[in-house]
Amino acid sequence: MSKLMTMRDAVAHYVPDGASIAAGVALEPLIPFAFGHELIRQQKRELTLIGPISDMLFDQLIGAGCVSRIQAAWVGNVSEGLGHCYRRAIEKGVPRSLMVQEFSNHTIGLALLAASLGAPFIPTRSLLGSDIPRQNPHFLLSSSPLDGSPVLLVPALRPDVALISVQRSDEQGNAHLWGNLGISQEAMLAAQTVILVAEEIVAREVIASDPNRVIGPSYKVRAVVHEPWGAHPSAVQGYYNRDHAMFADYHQRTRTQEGYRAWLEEWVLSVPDRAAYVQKLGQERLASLRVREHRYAAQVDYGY
Amino acid sequence: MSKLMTMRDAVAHYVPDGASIAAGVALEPLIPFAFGHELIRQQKRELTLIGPISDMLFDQLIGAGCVSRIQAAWVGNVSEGLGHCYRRAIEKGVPRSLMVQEFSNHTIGLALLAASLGAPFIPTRSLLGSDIPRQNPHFLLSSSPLDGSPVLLVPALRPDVALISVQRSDEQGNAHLWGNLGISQEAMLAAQTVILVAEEIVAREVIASDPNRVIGPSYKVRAVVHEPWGAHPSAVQGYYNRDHAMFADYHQRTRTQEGYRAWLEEWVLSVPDRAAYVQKLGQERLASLRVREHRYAAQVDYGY
Amino acid sequence: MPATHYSPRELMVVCAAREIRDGENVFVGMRLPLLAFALAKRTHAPNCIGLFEAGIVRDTPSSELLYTMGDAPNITDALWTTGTVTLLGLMAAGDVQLGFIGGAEIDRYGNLNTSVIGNWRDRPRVRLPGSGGGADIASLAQRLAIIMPHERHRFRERVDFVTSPGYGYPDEHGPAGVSWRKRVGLPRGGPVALITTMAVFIFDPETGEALLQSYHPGTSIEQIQEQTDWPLRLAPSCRETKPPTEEELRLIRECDPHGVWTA
Amino acid sequence: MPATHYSPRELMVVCAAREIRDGENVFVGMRLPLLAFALAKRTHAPNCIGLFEAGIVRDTPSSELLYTMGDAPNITDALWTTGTVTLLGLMAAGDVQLGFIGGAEIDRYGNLNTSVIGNWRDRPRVRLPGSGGGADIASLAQRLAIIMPHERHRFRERVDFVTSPGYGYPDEHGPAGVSWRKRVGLPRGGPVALITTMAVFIFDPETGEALLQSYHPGTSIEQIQEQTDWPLRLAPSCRETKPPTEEELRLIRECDPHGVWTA
Repeated sequence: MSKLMTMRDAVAHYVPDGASIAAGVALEPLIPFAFGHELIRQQKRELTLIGPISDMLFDQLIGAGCVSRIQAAWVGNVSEGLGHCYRRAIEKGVPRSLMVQEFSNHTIGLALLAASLGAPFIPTRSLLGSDIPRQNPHFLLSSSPLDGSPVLLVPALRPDVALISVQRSDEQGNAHLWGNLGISQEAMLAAQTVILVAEEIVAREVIASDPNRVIGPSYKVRAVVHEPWGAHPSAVQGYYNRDHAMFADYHQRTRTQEGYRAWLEEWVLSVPDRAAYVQKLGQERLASLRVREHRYAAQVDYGY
Repeated sequence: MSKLMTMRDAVAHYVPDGASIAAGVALEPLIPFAFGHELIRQQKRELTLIGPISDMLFDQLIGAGCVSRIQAAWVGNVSEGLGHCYRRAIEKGVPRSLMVQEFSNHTIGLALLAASLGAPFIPTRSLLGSDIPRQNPHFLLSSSPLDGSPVLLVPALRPDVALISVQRSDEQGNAHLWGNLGISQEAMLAAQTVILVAEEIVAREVIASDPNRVIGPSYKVRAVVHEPWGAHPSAVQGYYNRDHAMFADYHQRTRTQEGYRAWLEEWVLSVPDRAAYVQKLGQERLASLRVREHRYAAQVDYGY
Repeated sequence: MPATHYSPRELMVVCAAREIRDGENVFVGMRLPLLAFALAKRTHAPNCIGLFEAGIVRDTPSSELLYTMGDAPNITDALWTTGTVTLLGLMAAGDVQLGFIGGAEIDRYGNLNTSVIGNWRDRPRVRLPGSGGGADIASLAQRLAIIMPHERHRFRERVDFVTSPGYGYPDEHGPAGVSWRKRVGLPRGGPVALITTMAVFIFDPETGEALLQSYHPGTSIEQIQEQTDWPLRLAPSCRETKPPTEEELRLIRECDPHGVWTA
Repeated sequence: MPATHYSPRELMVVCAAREIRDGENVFVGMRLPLLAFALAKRTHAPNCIGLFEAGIVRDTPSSELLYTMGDAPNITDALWTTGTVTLLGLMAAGDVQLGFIGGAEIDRYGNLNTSVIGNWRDRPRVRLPGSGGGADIASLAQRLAIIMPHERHRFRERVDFVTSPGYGYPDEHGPAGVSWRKRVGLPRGGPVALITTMAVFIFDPETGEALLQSYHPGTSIEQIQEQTDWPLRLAPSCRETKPPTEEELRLIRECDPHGVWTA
């Protein structure tokens, strides 16, 4: 029973307005820009975005007015700095105001981990003394029943949807992820619904040949989207490198709301899907980003 | 700086009497029998053994009088049933009495996970209504500060030593483990000291070619022991199969304390080290256990 | 066509397989449940998924008979091989519809003992291996099926030690049953079937009591009562257990041709 | 031999490298600390280990300049690539001796703000990106080194929002400093160095206050005071910052030949 579908269909079927979505969970690589751009084209509204460091994707979705709430550790542009759309939303309510619940990378991961373990919360000593727990009502300052010492309780966070980007998947959603993992597994296991985006679709036997490399159980996956270059301009280990220039260009052009609208028109609204986006990038740019040197993992024998 | 040493030296240097030791943490495969037998030969005493299902190894150590406390989910012989030495120790105090703190597979894993996260405890709904939390003072029945519902708090457990068995390691303790993982990673990350036992020693480049397959940080490893067949009669995926007959034979012969002593003399005390043990097994037996069909994992490219 | 020659354990495998519904995530134990999973998969539940506490998820039965769940053939063709905590965590989160366990002792409320017989505070009469993952499965699976040999010393009015909670006991706060599980904080679950060498029981969720649902061909309610240390209550529909079909037996024997688990 | 021509950022890299001791596990951030790690590794601390919150452990610097810690070259030759929670968990457990972070604002007690300037409850003046892993590193590393451009609007008497806790503030229960960290429940740590474009500060663990330890060649205590919104306190040994050696500069420029981070 194949779960393959287009990004358009996956977003239309599995991302309702108002959904909470974990995305960009591998940190800087494997950011699902193709997914984000489709959310914008379908004018999804009132979304909650959940993530660790969120490099540029969250800023784009905020600028497009899709988002009402952020539960994340960082919103900006990792190699460039501030996120201008994020700033405009918070400082000026443009294009709309935003509720921010600030986390750190560890605590957003713990919140998803707790959900993945069916644990109501996980206690940590991180962020004690920080203002973050005062700002974010998701947290509860408490004391350990073991010795009375202060602890921060991080309640479980269960996203409606997790968008998991991988290198390769079979049609059922059994998938291999390698390189940076970030909080991909925690997000997948915590979510109600999983949408997988893969650079390559492969036979089930390829995945089953190395079950330790599988990122999570395919029974959670509702849609498998085959989307080559789906993470551009972020990197996919073994497939393509980060397009630093695109991050710099976005940063420059989106200093004003008008600049952002023009950028959006050029790279999202006037582009029907990722195939068209890839064509727009052009062969030369794609070639400059492709893997220059292959580095294969040492052989592993599962025989018996 | 190589950390290679013999099992004899690793046990002598890093396992003092009274130590708490996590072992057999991959569940049924990769059980460190070579390590256990060396503990017996060096007459280690007052050990605490920590583990999930512990297939036969814990029973052997208990029979030899090395153990004063068990913190585990299961002590016996997985394919055969009860552990006779365990029974004699608990029921008759032979060769000595034993304190048992009973866990389940999930809660022993959570206790190690909590330690690996620096969390004082992790709450769970498992074992509520079971007598295990009444028997084991490690647990604390409490209520969730979020909603007042009952929770079982599983405090962090930090073993003095974790014995981690792997297929291959470099001399610094960077190691690949595949197949069953069990709670190997949690144990390694939770422990103060890690002793690695590897079927093969390989170049650092082999390990670094696939960093996602590494089981944990080598900075925690104090000793790397190269011990081919070190997990026999348990299995090592890709190297050899489980020697079911040895488990059956042990079960039969150890029904009496005298039978156990004879078994111990034959397979442990009269055998100076694992190399001699392997020789004693004989070529025919070894051949019958070796991998018959290789099954290699699909290629993975870390290139860029 | 119902078969006429089969072992009690083969019938138990068939009864266990009947508890599996198509598309379910099933926490598979070793031995009989493993065969039940293989049987269900090839008959009425082709889309069920098997989970093993060693950290394994499979959608096909292993191609070879297993002695332990960690045997190498159980990794081959697995969909996912992860850590034990991760896998049991998914069960804690509610992802497992059905779990199988066994036990050394059971009582009328489906509470299981695999820890100690006799006084657990002092020197007990028999030290059993302990919970393993059993107590977790009994706590966390949406439904629990129990498989046991039916002998009077195992079927007790009250077990000496509750390793794996069933429906608890009546106490000053209320009855046993689903309400007891709620009281102690268990998130869901409870036994739905007790499959023995003689019979199949279901459970009354209100009182938590085991109800005799069917007696295996060749046994009688009287014989079952003799081997049960509590006064039997019968389910309204109590009748003889439906025997295996020839096809079911054929499939079981394909999986266990030498009768290692089913002889 | 001390060098004479170097950029302020090159000096900062050298100062940062001096905080790293041999054999330590260092939580490396991006940009300058990354260069400091590479420099320390090749000089006085050949056995230090670098950890990255993306989930990476390395014992060699990346062979190429990184724009983000998740860039592919940072995975190549890594000793371990795991999940973020696992890696930060090890820091929570105490495994990280030294962490580096930056910030938009800092105050005299080493508290850092990377979240909001202005009123965080209502519409703030500037929304900054947030903590990332910064607050975790500040909370959990054994020692913290902070790297910042030295500008008066960033060096404030009190930050608007404490993203990453330093030594807190004096309150009715006691002073700032190590005792404040104990009071709020932080397990260890606190800033030991603040490296700026103009100076290096250390911290008084008793009061939590930044003490001017050294001023960079070409600056003066007066100029530093001008760019600092609290009255400077000097460390007893306050003196000019030791400049980089030619060898140190050579190594830095090998790592960043085009001055991407150090120009």
